[in-house]
Amino acid sequence: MSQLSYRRALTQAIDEEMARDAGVFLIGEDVADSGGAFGLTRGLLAKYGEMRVRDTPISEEAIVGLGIGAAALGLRPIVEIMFMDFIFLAMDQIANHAAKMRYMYGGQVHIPLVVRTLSGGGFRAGMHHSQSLESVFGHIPGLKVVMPSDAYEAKGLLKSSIRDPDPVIFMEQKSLLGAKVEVPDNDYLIPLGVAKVRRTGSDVTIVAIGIMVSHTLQAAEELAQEGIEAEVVDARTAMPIDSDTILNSVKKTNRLVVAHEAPAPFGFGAEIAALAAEKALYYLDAPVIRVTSKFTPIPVGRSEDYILPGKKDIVEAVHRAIKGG
Amino acid sequence: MSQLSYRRALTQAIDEEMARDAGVFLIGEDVADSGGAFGLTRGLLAKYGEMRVRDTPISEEAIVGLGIGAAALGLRPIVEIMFMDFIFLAMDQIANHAAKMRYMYGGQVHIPLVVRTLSGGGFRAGMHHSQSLESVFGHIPGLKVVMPSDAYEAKGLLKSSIRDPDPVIFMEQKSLLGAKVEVPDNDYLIPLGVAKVRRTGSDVTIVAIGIMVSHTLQAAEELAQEGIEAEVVDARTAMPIDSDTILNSVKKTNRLVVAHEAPAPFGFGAEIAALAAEKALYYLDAPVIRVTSKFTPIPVGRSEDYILPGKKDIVEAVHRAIKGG
Amino acid sequence: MSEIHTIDEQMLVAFYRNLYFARRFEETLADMFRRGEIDGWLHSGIGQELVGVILGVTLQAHDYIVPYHRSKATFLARGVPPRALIAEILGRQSGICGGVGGEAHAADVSHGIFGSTGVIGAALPLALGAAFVQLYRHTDGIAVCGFGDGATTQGSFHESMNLAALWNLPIVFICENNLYSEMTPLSKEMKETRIAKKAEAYGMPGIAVDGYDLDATYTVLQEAIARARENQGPSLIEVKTYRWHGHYEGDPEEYRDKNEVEAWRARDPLPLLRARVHDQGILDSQQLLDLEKNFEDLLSEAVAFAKASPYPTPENLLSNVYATNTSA
Amino acid sequence: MSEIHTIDEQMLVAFYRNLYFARRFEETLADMFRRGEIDGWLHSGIGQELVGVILGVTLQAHDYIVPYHRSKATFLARGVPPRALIAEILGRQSGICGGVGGEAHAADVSHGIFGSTGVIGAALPLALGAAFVQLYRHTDGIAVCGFGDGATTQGSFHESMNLAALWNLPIVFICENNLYSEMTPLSKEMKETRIAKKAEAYGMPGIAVDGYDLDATYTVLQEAIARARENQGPSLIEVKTYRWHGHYEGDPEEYRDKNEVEAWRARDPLPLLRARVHDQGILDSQQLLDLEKNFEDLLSEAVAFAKASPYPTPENLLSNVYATNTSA
Ligand SMILES: Cc1ncc(C[n+]2csc(CCOP(=O)(O)OP(=O)(O)O)c2C)c(N)n1
Ligand SMILES: Cc1ncc(C[n+]2csc(CCOP(=O)(O)OP(=O)(O)O)c2C)c(N)n1
Ligand SMILES: [Mg+2]
Ligand SMILES: [Mg+2]
Repeated sequence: MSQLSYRRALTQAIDEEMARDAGVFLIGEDVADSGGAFGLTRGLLAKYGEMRVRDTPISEEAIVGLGIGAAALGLRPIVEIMFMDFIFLAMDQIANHAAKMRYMYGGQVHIPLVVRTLSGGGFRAGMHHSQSLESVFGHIPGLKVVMPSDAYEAKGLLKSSIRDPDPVIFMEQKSLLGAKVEVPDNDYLIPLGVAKVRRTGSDVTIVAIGIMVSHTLQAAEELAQEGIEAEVVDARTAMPIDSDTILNSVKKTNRLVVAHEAPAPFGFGAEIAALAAEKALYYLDAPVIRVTSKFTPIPVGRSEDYILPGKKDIVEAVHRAIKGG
Repeated sequence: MSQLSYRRALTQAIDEEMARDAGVFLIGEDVADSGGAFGLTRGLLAKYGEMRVRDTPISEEAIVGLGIGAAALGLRPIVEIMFMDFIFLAMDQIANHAAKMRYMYGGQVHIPLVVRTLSGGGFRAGMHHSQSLESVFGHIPGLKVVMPSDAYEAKGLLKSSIRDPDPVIFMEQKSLLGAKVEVPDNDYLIPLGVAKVRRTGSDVTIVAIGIMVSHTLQAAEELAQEGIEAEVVDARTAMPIDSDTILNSVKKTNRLVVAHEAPAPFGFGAEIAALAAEKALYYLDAPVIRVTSKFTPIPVGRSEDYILPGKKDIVEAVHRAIKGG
Repeated sequence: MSEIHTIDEQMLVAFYRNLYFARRFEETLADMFRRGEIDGWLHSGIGQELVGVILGVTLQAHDYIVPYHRSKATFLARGVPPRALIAEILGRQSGICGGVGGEAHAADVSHGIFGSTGVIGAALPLALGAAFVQLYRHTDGIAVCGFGDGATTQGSFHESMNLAALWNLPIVFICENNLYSEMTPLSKEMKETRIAKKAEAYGMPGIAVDGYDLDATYTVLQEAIARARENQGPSLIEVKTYRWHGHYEGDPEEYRDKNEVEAWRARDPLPLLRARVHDQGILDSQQLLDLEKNFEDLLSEAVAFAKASPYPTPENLLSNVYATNTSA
Repeated sequence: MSEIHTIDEQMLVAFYRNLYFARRFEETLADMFRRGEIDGWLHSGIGQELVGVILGVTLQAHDYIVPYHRSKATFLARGVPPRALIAEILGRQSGICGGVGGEAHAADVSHGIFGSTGVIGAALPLALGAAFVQLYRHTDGIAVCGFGDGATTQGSFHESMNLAALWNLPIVFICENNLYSEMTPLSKEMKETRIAKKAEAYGMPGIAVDGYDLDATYTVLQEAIARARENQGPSLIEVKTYRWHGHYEGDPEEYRDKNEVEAWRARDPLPLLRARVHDQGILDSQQLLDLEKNFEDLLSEAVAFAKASPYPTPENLLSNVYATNTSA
């Protein structure tokens, strides 16, 4: 057990899985020689060689397609898309092929593909380097979507994603790269589709995902000082959704706030609010509140701070939820 | 006023707008010489010539990009993507460029682009020719998403979409192509973002979109015979969402069912349910129920009938809503 | 292309058998479609069977084929049971994909066939994966990827050709250039219509061949396959061919001249090959008739089997979305 | 390329002024970045200014440029006010995009500059639109689209080149081949590294030129521009050039040899051009110094202006998502 950054936890997860399974390989732009645009894959080329760690041209569609084909035929590819915003270039391969291939071939193949990609704000690099697109992928049957909220989660979830038989969109939270927590040096897995109660509380449930989990935990501390005890659920995966854990918490606290970095319409919060309205309506004592980015593209520079949600927004949302609307 | 098919209403809308505005042009695969894979653009080449009605190679990304560029610089392109499933190939152009360009250039440009595309089931052609992707586009700030529910709607909404200064994803409902209703021969517009109450009722609100509107209207007739009066709201556009009309209806009937053809998670129903849970919670007497396709790719052939939702599912959902869960 | 490779007797018979059967298979399906016995669409490969036959017969069992979308001939020549292929096209449980994929999305991984898709152009990146797997596993297997002229204007064609050449993947790209993309003639798809020439942009050999000339096509394919197998790199083969039927069955075909269709039909490789097998004394008339009769029986049996097969059950239709038991 | 076009004195001065200023502009930004005065990233175009300068100076007002992503030189040479460009890069309200787009997404449609994007390769389809508008309106205007070597492996490159040639669009594609795509050398991007040659696949002329040779580059560009303007069709120009700084400011540059950088720096076209303007007696030393001094003042003023400008307000940041007053 040692303090490890999110960045290094990711490297460690890939490293361990590559050591464990000779079918795991990694391709992407600048992942090999230079160890990744953000150093996430440093050292892997030297350790595993050119067949298993490969730089690619800028051809998002082809490299994801290659990954799908290789996955269908028995390997375990990890394809890096440098920024999630560029994943749209591979959208047909992901949404029409990775997601549907197992189904359309009647179960003849698995697609144990991981598409790793940096998502969210934090680099202040604007609309083409900052998006969080979990709900776009969560809507497509056949895909799983993972958003680790700290280094511990990152390692355990990435290892599970690599071993998973289904295609996983793995969203690495840009603004967490440097953040450290205790991370076991050994092998451990965190199952996909199981949310985690990060803090118990009785007054309100806050379901958060990705980077919003840390903001939420901080908000919860602040709220506790006012005497409001929030239960914080880290959803971990946007698909599958662990509705049991979420609904049980809502049934206990009778209030629900959902926090994510993507914009509200058709977002993760919509789905969670809908779940509650469908399956826990009679338990809700107050309107469900969504804490999200504003419904705009993400501007460059410090302007992003205004558009993206933060601790303050969560605190305010809880106040509204407690007041009842 | 005459009985017109959905198909011909679309042709008429394009024709009238091309006659009205010399900046309107139409490109797509097989739209010119052969009048469209489904005859939707028949006659337009002869009338408007090769500069304004053009066949393209199979290059979805390039033709949408061309449309965005031309729109930004003052023309009014209509780009046809033969089946909505192929729109993923142009996803970067649509989601990163059409949607964001006005914002990222600080308002210097408009993007009066219409991407017309056939969506939904009905041809039994399987997972790559049947999807409804409104929520994927509705989630991206900057886009509008239109889903006309009959021929009258199709003409008025398409004309508005063509005149609209913003990029519009216009989803033509495949299974309605042959369906006829009364359609005025003259010029009329239906504003984007204004839902329409298609039937009034006091017992339950059913918000439906696209093809599900007709199923819903039929379901409502059936329900009326049991003495259940459903209010049917045709949402018309998945973005913008006319929350006033929807919420007013919910506040009146105190029950909400949402019906769409896409799968549930992160779908249109999630957003409407979330709206209700946020803004009309205290009016809800029963859980919100979503009527959607099953969460699978769409199989070929008649198997699609099992996966896609229909009248029966709506009737059942209303029964559940009336019973209160 | 160097000199023409000789086709031995055994292979000649195999080609004939498979070409004949593929043709009758296509005709049978077209008839069924006309009679309303097929849901959705049918895209006939009639007139274009030869390439698929050569590939199916000559490739090795551990090679992968990502099939050209009309190429039922490939499936059959690779040994996919006709009954299971028809059942798939009819959307029946006993189909090779359990009746869920249908004509456009049929695959049979046990016969090395995979990567079919309803999205034109999307097959090429998938095929890279198949070739990469061969490389990764140090096999001498290869991947073959078929597609039409229309696919060559997709971005995926470019990215895939580039990556295949750059990584020296063991793959053969086979473009069946039938002069049309749906209703659009080649001249409206691209200015440079010599598709084989496009390979130069990637540092890859590109060879055009008359797809109605068995010996030439066989030779070109064998050389490209050998190149890939010996790790000398990928190739692009442009096979000039023609579809006799419309883009889909029922296509009014207003966009082309009947004479053009007739000119190609007149060059049909099937009777030529039959005559050759006969004239070379490999099979006599009676043997040919027996063989053909056998195939008719096989076909009738396959159709009957498929028609009698049940449609997928709700349980079938809810399976295989995920490998794990995930529900949304 | 036919014979070298002569650059007249006036144009030579214009080139010098703009090249000098572009260089100083780049240097100033790099310094500011080092001092932490710029949020996000900075992608220096230092060493590659010449092409952008030639384009900015020689294109007509009604031509459109979709700029190469490092080409601040294009913006300046086209007349975009330096203060407004710096303000944009600093994310200020007074920037050309109101401070919302920033370096990577800056455009100034009033100066015919549009289509910049943070997505490599996405500019090309957008540029088709600009060329199409010229055709549609029967102007003699053209579109020019700049991009790097890295963009040529994107599907969008292929689709755009094909469509431009097929439709005979008035466009010039300019690939600034600086031998790297981020940290990846050309040889790992593509097997066929002669980018100009790729034009043949589209039936389009492709010409490579030394981007540090003013006369050669000028000539090649003028010919391609004239071709497009006279409706003779698009061209692809491969400009061989080099970036002196890292991919982004702060890049450790472990992937390349210092000597390679030095070799290119030694060929810097700026002092050569200065000497030429001087030696031809167009401007004397004092005039050159005055001019350079003026630019320093202009730059200081521009920086001061930008720094003093406010950031966008919440109201600004919520505007322009839609042209109509739509709220989600
Ligand atoms: C991405 C995409 N765009 C459009 C279509 C519709 N479509 C189906 S087949 C076809 C033509 C394909 O032409 P080609 O590749 O030459 O093959 P052919 O049908 O001639 O054998 C088109 C445009 C599609 N299936 N996928
Ligand atoms: C679609 C996409 N993929 C990856 C990136 C990350 N990226 C930014 S610049 C760059 C290299 C571009 O190389 P090139 O086109 O040669 O231009 P250069 O930077 O060398 O001028 C990459 C890979 C991106 N911006 N967009
Ligand atoms: Mg074809
Ligand atoms: Mg470069």
